[in-house]
Amino acid sequence: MDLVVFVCAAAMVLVGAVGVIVRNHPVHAALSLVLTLFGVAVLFILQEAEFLAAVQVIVYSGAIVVLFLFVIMLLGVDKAENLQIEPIPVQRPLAVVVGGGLLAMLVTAIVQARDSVPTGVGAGIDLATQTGDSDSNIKQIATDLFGDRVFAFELLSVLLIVAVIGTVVLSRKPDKVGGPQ
Amino acid sequence: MTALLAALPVPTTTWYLVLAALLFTIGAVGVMVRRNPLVMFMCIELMLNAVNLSFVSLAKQLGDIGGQTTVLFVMVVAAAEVVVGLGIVVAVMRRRPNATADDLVELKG
Amino acid sequence: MSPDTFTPPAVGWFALSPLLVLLGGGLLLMVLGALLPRWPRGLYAAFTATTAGTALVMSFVLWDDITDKGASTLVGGAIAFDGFAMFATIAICASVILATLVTDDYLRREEMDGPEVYVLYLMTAIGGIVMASAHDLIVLFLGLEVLSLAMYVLAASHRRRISSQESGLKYFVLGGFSSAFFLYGVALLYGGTGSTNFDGIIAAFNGSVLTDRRDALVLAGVALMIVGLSFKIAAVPFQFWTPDVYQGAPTPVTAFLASVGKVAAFGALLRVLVTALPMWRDDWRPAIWVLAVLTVVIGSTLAVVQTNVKRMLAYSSISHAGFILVAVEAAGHTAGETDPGLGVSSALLYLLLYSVLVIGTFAVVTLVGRTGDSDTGLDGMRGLGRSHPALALGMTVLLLAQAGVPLTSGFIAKFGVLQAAIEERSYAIAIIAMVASVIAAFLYLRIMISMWVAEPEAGDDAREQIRVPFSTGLAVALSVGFTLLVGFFPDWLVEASKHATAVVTSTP
Amino acid sequence: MLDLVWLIPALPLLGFLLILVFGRRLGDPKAGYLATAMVGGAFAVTVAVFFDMLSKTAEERAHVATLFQWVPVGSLQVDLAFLADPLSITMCLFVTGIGALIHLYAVGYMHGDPRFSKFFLYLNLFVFSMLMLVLGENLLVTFLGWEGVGTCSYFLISFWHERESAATAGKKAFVTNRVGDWGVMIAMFLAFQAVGTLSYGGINAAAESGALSQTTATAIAMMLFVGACGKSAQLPLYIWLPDAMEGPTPVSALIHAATMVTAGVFLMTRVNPVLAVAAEWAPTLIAIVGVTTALFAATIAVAQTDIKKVLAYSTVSQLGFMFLAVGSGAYVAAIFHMITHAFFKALLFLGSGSVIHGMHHEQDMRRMGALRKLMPVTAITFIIGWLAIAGVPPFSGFWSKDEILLYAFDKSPILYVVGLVTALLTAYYMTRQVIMVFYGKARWHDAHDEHGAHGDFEPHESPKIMLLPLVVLAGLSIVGGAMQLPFSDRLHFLGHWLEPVVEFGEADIYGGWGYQNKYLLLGVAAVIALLGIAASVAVYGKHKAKPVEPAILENAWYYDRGISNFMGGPGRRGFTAVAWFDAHVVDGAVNGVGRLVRGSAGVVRKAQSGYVRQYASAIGVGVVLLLVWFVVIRGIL
Amino acid sequence: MSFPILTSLVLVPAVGALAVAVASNRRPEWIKLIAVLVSVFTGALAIWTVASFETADPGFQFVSKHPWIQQWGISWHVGVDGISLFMVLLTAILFPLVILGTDPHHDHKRYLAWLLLLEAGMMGSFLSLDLFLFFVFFEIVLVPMYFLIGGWGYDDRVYAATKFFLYTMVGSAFMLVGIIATAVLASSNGVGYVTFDLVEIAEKATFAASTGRWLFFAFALAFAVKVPLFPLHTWLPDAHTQAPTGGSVILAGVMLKLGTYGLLRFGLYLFPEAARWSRPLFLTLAVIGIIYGAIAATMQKDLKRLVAYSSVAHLGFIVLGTFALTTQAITGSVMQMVNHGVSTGALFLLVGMIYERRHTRQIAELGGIQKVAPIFAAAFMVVMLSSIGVPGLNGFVGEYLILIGSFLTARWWTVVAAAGVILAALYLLWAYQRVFHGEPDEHNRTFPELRLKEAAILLPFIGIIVFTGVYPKPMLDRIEPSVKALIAHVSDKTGYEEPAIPEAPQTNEGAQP
Repeated sequence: MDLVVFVCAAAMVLVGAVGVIVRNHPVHAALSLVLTLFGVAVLFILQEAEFLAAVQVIVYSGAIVVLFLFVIMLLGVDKAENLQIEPIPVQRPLAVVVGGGLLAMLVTAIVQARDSVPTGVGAGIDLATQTGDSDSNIKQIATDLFGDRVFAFELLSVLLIVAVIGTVVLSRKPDKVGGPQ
Repeated sequence: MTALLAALPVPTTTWYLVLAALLFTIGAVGVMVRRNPLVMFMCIELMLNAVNLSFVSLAKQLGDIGGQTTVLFVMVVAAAEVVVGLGIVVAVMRRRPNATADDLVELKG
Repeated sequence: MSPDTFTPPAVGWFALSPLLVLLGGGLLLMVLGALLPRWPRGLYAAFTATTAGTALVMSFVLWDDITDKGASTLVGGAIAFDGFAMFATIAICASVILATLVTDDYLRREEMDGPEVYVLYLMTAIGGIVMASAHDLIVLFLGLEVLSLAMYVLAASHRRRISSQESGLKYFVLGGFSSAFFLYGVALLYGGTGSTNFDGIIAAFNGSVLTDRRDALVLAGVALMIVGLSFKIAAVPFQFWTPDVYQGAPTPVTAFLASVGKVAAFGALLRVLVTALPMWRDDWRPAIWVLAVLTVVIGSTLAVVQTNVKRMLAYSSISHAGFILVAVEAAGHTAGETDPGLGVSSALLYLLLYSVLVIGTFAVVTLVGRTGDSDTGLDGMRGLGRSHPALALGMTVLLLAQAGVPLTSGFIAKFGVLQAAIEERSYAIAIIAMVASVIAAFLYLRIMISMWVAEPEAGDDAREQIRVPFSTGLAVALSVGFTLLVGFFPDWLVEASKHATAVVTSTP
Repeated sequence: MLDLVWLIPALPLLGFLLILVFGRRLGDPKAGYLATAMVGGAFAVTVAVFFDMLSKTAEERAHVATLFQWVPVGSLQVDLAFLADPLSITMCLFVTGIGALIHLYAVGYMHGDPRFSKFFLYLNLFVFSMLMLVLGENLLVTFLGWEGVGTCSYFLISFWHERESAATAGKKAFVTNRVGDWGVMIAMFLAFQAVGTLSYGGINAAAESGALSQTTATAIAMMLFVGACGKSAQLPLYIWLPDAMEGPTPVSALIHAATMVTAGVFLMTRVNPVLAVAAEWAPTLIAIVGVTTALFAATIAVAQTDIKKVLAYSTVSQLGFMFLAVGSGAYVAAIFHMITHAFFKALLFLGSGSVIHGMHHEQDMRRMGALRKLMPVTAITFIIGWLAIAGVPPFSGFWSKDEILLYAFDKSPILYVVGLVTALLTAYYMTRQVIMVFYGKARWHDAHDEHGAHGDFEPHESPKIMLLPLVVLAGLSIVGGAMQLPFSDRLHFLGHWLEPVVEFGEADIYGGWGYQNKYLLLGVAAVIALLGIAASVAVYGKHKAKPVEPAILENAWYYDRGISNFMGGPGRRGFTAVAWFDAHVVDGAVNGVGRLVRGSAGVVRKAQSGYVRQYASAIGVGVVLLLVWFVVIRGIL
Repeated sequence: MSFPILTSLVLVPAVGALAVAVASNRRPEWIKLIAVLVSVFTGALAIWTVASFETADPGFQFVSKHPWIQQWGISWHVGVDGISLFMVLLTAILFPLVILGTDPHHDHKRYLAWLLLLEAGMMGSFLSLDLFLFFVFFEIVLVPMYFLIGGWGYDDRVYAATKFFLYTMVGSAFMLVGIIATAVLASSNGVGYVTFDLVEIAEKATFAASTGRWLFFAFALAFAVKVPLFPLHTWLPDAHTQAPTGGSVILAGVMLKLGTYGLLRFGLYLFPEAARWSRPLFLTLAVIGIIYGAIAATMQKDLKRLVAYSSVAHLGFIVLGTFALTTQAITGSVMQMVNHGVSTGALFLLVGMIYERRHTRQIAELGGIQKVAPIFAAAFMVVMLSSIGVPGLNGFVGEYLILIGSFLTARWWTVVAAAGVILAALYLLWAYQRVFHGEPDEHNRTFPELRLKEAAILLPFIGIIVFTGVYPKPMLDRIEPSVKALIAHVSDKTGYEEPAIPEAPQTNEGAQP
C-alpha cells in the first residue's frame, strides 16, 4: 500500500520538478511547482508528519506559489523564455555534469550509509497509535518548538522582521525619500 | 488484492532520501539552466523541499521530532526568502523590465 | 510527554543581553522611525550607534563574566556563551558602529536617508552574532538566513544604481543556492548523528558504534556544510559573487559586508568544524588546506588586474579570507583537544583587526567614490595626496596594514596566523600565503601610487569636490588609530584573543 | 739619525699638501720651486742618512723605523714602518737626486702651462709614493707606494687629458699595472699564510732559515714577478710604457725611465732570498723573460721615428737587461745598471725634451737634423748619454751592462749571446737617433706641407734652468761606472755596500770561465758596441746602405695592436653579451614573473563573466569536488 | 638604569619625522631646520655612543630590554657591538649630509619626513637584538624608501619603486616564516619557551642540521635579495637609477648593508652549521657577483646605473668575506660595509650634482668636465679611487682584509675575486675618461664648478675616506673583538677551526727598535 502511494507521490514530485525547469513559461513553471509541493505533502503524510503536510499545503502552495504568480502578473514578466537556445557556451553540458556528479555523490552517500542511520535516538514520533491522541504530532512539535528550540523559534521572528523591512526598503519608489509614512 | 498490496515492499528511508536527492539535483540544475530569476527562485524552492523531505524521513527513521520542527523552520525561511527575493526582482524589473539573469552582467571581470 | 510535564528551558537573559539590546534597539528604531516624522539629521545613525555601543559594553561585561565563571551554553544548548562568542560579538558590534558612522552621511548624500538601513544593520548583527555563537546547526542556519536576507536587501538598497540591484539579485540567487546546500548538509548530518545540536553530534559519535567506521552520510553532510559556509566567506571556487556584490553594493554596505559578513561566516565555520566536527578533522583539514591555498592565491592574483578600487578590495578581501582559512587549517590540527592551539584565536584576532581595517578603507572609498559611487575607479583616487593629504595618509596606513606591513594591525594579524600555522608545522601553506600576500601588496601599491604619485590629468579639477563629513572622518580616524594602536601595542589584544576559545563539549 | 728616515717621504708629502692648498696662489713658477725644494730637501736628508749609515758596521745598517700600527687584525699585524738599509737608501739617493734635478728641469719645461702647479702637485705626490715604495718595511707599505706611483703615473700620463690619446694612455697604464698588482696581492696573501707576516725581515728570514717551503717560495716569487712585469714593463705587460710617452717629457724621464719602472727590479732584489729558495726554473724564467724583452724592444726601437718612442723602447730593453741580471742572481749588477740607466736615460729623455721644447713640440725625428749647432749643450749632453747607453767605455753604461753580461754568461751562454745582440742593436738604434736628430741636413724647414701650424721657425736652445740638470746628469753618466769597477774586488763599492741585503741570493760566479776571462768579455762587449755604432753611421750617416725599418718593427710586431683589437673586438663583445644577459635573461626572468601573474590573472578573470548562472555552476563544480573528496576518497576508499 | 641612548637613537628621528609631518607647510625653512637639527642630534648621539663604546668588550653594549608582546615572547631588545657600531655611525652621519645636501625640488615636507622615518627604521634594524623587532624595522624601511623613489624619483620611478618593494617583500616573506619557525622550533630545541630574542636563541638553541639549513635559507633569501647577491640583484640598478639622489645615497650607503649585516648577525650567529655548510654556494655567488657586476658596470651607458652595478660587485666582496669565516675577512667585511657606504654614497651625490647641472646621466652626453670644473673632477677622482681600492684610501683596507682573510679558507675564490680589482679600475677609469677627459662640447663647456655648499657636503666624505685609509686602527680595534667572538661562537657550535697562521718569525733585520 505504502509503495503505491510512494510511487505515485514520487512521480508527482519528479514530474513537477522537471516541469519547473523545462517549461518555458514562468506561469507553467509555477504550476508544476505546485504539483511538486503537493507530492511532497503526500510524502509527509506517508511519513506521519500530518501537521507539516498541512503547513506545506497552506504555506507553500497557498502562499508562496500565489506570491510567485502574483509577482509574475504584476511585472508582466510572463514572457516565455526560449530554452532551445543557450547563450552561455558549455553551460548546459556543465550543468548536466554537475547535476550528474552531485546526484551520484549523494546517492552513493545515502546508499552506502543506508543501514548506518541510527534508529530510536529520540522518543519516537509514531505516538498517535500509542496514546490514541490524534493530534499528538502537533503537541509533540509544540513541546519541541517551545522547549529547547524556543531560541530558534524566536529567531524566526527576527527573520520575518528582516523580510518586512527588506520589502519596505526595496519597494520604495526611487525618487521618494525618507522613512515610510 | 490487499494481500498483494501487503506483499509489496515498504519503501525504506533510503528510498525517500534518494528521491530527495533527485529532487535536490533537479533544483540545482534548474538554477544553472534557467534564466528567469523567478524560475530560479522556484528551483531553489525545489531544493529546499528536497531538504524538507529528507528531514522528515530522517525524523521518522530516528524517531526524533526535531526533524519535523526543523522543517517548520525551513518553511518559514523559505517564505521569507521568497518575499525578499521577489522584492529584489520587483526592484530590478522596475528598472529593467523583462530582464533575465543573463541580462544583468554589468558587473564582471 | 504531555503539556503538564512541559518545562521550558532556562533562559540566561543577562547572558543574552547583547542580542536583546540589538533586537530591542532595532525594533524601537523601526517602530519609532515609522511612526514619528523624519528625525533630525544623523539621529538614526546616532541611535543605531548607541544601541550597538550598548551591546558592545554589555559584551565587555559578559566577557569578564566568562573569564571568571567559564563558558556554558544557553537556552537548551541552542547557543554557546563563551569567549569565542563574546569576541565575535565585540567585533561585530564594533563593525556596526563604524559602518553606521560611514553610512550616516552616505545616505544623506545619496538621498536615501531613513531608519530601515540601520534596522537592517542591527538585524544583520543579530544574525551574525547568532552564527558565531550558535551551538546548534539549525540555530546557526537561521542566523545565517537572517544575516543573508538582510544583506541581500542592503546590497540592493541603492535604488538609483542598477548595478546595486544587479548585485543584490546575484547575491540573492547564489546565496539561496548555497544556503540550500548548507541546509541539505545539515539534514544529512542530522541523519548520520540523530541531532543538529553540537552536544548531540559529539555525543552521537562518542561511545556510539559509528565512531570507529566511516559514515558517508555524515561526510557528505560535512562537505555540503563547508560549501555553504565557504560561500559566505568567499572561498574559491565559491567566491564569484564577491567582486560583483562588493562593487555593486553601496560602498558603506560593502564595508559592512566585508566586516560583519566575514566575522559571522568564519565564526560559523569555526563553530561547525572545530566545535561540532572535531572527530572529522582529518577529513576536513585537507579540504580546508586546498580551499585556503586556492583562495589566497587566486584572490591575490586576480586583484592585480583590476582597475576599480572597490573590486580590487573585494579581491583583496578574498585573499584575506584565504589567509584566515590558513588559521582554520591550523585549528584543524588540534580541534577537540583540551589545548585548542592558536588556530581559533589567531583567526578571531585576524577577523577583528581586518574588520576595522576594511571599514576604514571603504570609508575612504565612500568619500572618494563621490555621489552615486560614480568614481570608484582607480583614477578617482588620483591626486588625493594633494587635495586631502590627511585622508590620503589615513588611507595609506590602512592599505599598508592590509598589505601586512609591520607596526600596523594587519601585520599582527598575519603574524598570528602564521605562528598558528607554523606551530602546527604547516610550513608550505604558510609560505604560499605569504608569497600570495606579496602579490596582493601590488594592488595596494597601485592605489597608493595613484593617490600620491600619479600626475594630475586634465579634468581632474572638474571632478566633484571630495567632502569629508565629520562622521565618516571619525570612522576613518578611529580605524586608523586602532590600526596603529594595535600595530604598536598588540599585547592586550593577543592575550584577549587567546581567551576567546569556544566552549568544548568534554569528549570522554 | 737613522730615525729621521721618515723625513725622506715626509718632505715631498708636505710639498704635495702645500701645493694642494696654496698651489694656485703660488702659481708659475713658485710652485715648481717649492716642489723642487721639497725633493731637494729629501735628497739632503737621504744623504745625511747615507753617511750615518756608512759610519755603521754592516750589521747595524738595517734599521726599522715604525710610525704606527696600520692594519692590525688578529694574526695580521701590519705597521706603517720604514726599513732603512743600504738598498733602500741607494734607491732613495737616486730617486730624490734625479727627482730633484727633473723637478728643476720641469720648472722650465712646463713654464706657461695652465696647469703648472697641478703638475708639481702630482710630481711631489709621485716622489712621495716612490719613496714609500722603496722605504717600505713590509710588502703592504711597498704596495701602498706601488699603487701610489701607478696612480700618479696615471695622472701624469693623462696630464694633457684633453688629448684623447693621452687620456687613453693613462687609463691603459693604470689598468695594465693593475694586472701586475693582482700578482703582488696574491703574493702577499701567500706570504701571510705561509709566514704570518708581511715584513721583508720576516719573509726573508723565513726563506733563509728554510721555514719557507720551495713551492710557496716559488709561488710567491712568480706572483711578485707578475707584478714586476706590470710595473717594469716586461713582456707581456710592457704595452703601456710606449703609450705613456703621451705624458710631458719630464714625466717620461722621471717615472718611465729613472724611477717607477725600476720598482719591479727593486722588489725582486728586496725578496732575493725567496727567489733563492724558489725552484730552479723560477729565476731562469725571469732571466729568459728579461732577455727576450730586451731583444724584442731593441728590435722595435730600430724602426721608431718618434724621438721619445725610441727612448721608451730602449727603456723597456734596458729593463729587460736588469731582469736578466735578477734572473742570473746578479742583484748588485741589476741595481748598478738601474742606477746608471737612471742617469743616462733620464739624461736622454731630458735631452729629447729639450729638443722637443726647442722644436715647438715636434717629436718626429724625420723633421729634425743638424740641431747640434742650434742647441749645443743639449747636443753634447745627449751625445754623452748616447755613448753611455751604447756601452762605450768608459761611460757608465758600459760597466753596468758588462757586469750583467758577465753573470748571464755564467748562467747560460745563450742568455749571454742574446744579450750581446741586444747590446749591438742598442748601439745601433741610439746612434741612428743621434744622427737623425743632431747631424745630417736640417729637415724641419720642409715641414710646411702638413704641419702648416709651425712651419718657419728656428729651433732654439732651452733655458738654463733646463740645461743645468742635463749637465749634471751628463757628468753622472760619465763617471757613474766608478761605483762598481770590475778590475778588483776592492773596487766593488756598490757590491760591498749592498752585500748585507743580497748576500743570500747573490749568485757566486767567481771561478766560472766567464769570470776568469772577464777582460776578454769586456773587450767583446766594447767591440760589439763600436760595431753597432759603426753600422748605424754607415747606414744613416754615410748612406752606404738603405736603412732596414720594416713595417712590422715600426708597428712593434703588431703585439700591442693585436691586444687592442682583441679588447675592442671579442673582449668588448663578450662584455656586451654579459650586459645583454643581465638585462634580458636575469631581469627578464623577474619581469617575466610579473607578466606571468598578470597573464594568468587575465585568463582566470574570464571566468568572472558576470553570468550568475555560471557562478552557480562554478559552485556546483566545487560542491562535486568536495563531495568526491569526502564521500569517495575519505568515506569509501 | 642609565640613559637609554640606543632607544633614543631610534626614537629621536621617528619623533622628528612626526614633528616634520605635522609642522605647518607655510614655513618650509622651519621644516628643514627641524629635520636638520633632528638628524644632527641623532648623529651626535651616535658619536657619543662610539665614544663611550667599550673597545675591548666583544659583547653587546648599552643593552636595553623591555617586554613588548609578552604573549609571543617578544621584547624591545636593542644593543650594539663592534659589528653594528659603525653601521649605526654610518647611518647617523649619512642622513644629515643627505638632508643637507640634496634638494627634492617639491614637497620638501613629505620628503624630509620620509627620510627621518627611514633613518629611524635603519637605526632600529641595526640595533635590534630581537628577531621580531628586527623584522619590523627591516620591513618598515621599505615604506619610506618606496615613497622616496616613487615620489621624487625620475621618469621610470613607479616601475622601479614597485619592483624594489615587491622584490624585497618576497624575500622577507620567507624570512618571516623563517623567523617564526626559528622561535617555535627553538622553544622545543633547547630554549624551552617561545621567545624571539636573538641572543637567547643563538646561545641556547641547537637545531638539527637539516632544520637549521632550511631556516637559514629562509633568512638568507631575504638578505640575498637585499644585498643584492647575484642573480637576485636586478631590482637594484632600477631602484638606484630612478631614485632621487638622496634616496640612492641612503639605498646604497645604508640599506644594502641590511643584507650583509643580516647575514652576519642572523645567518652566522643563529645558524653556524648551516652557514658553514652553504659556504661554497655563497662564496661562488659572491665571486660571480664581483666579476659579473663589474663587467655589467663596464657596459652601462647611464652613469648612475654604472655606479649601481659597481655596488653589486662591491657587495660581492663583503659577502665573500662574510662566508670566509676568518677574523681578517669578517672584520674586513664589516669595515667594507662602512667604506662602501661612504664612497658609493659620495659617488651618488656627485652623480646627482652632475644631473642637477646637466639634466642627464648619459655618459655619452658628458665629457671634458675636468677642463671646466677641475675641483669637481678632483673630488670625483678621490671618491672614485677609494672605490677602486687604491691604498691609502678606505676602500683598500677593507677590500684587502677581506681578500687576505678569505685567501686562508677560500683560496681559489679569492684568486678570482682579486681579479675583480682589475675590472673595478677598468670600468671606473673608463667612465671617468668619458665623462671628465677630452674637450668639452658646447653643453658641457658651461658646466659649473663645485659650489661651496656642495664642497661642504663632500668634505666629510673625503675626510672619512682618507682618514680611514691611513689610520683604520680605531675602527678595527672596535670591530675585531666582536668578530672574534662571533667566530668563537661558530667554532664551539660547529667545531669549526679558524686556520692557524704561523707565528711571525723574529726578523733578523730591524731587530732593534
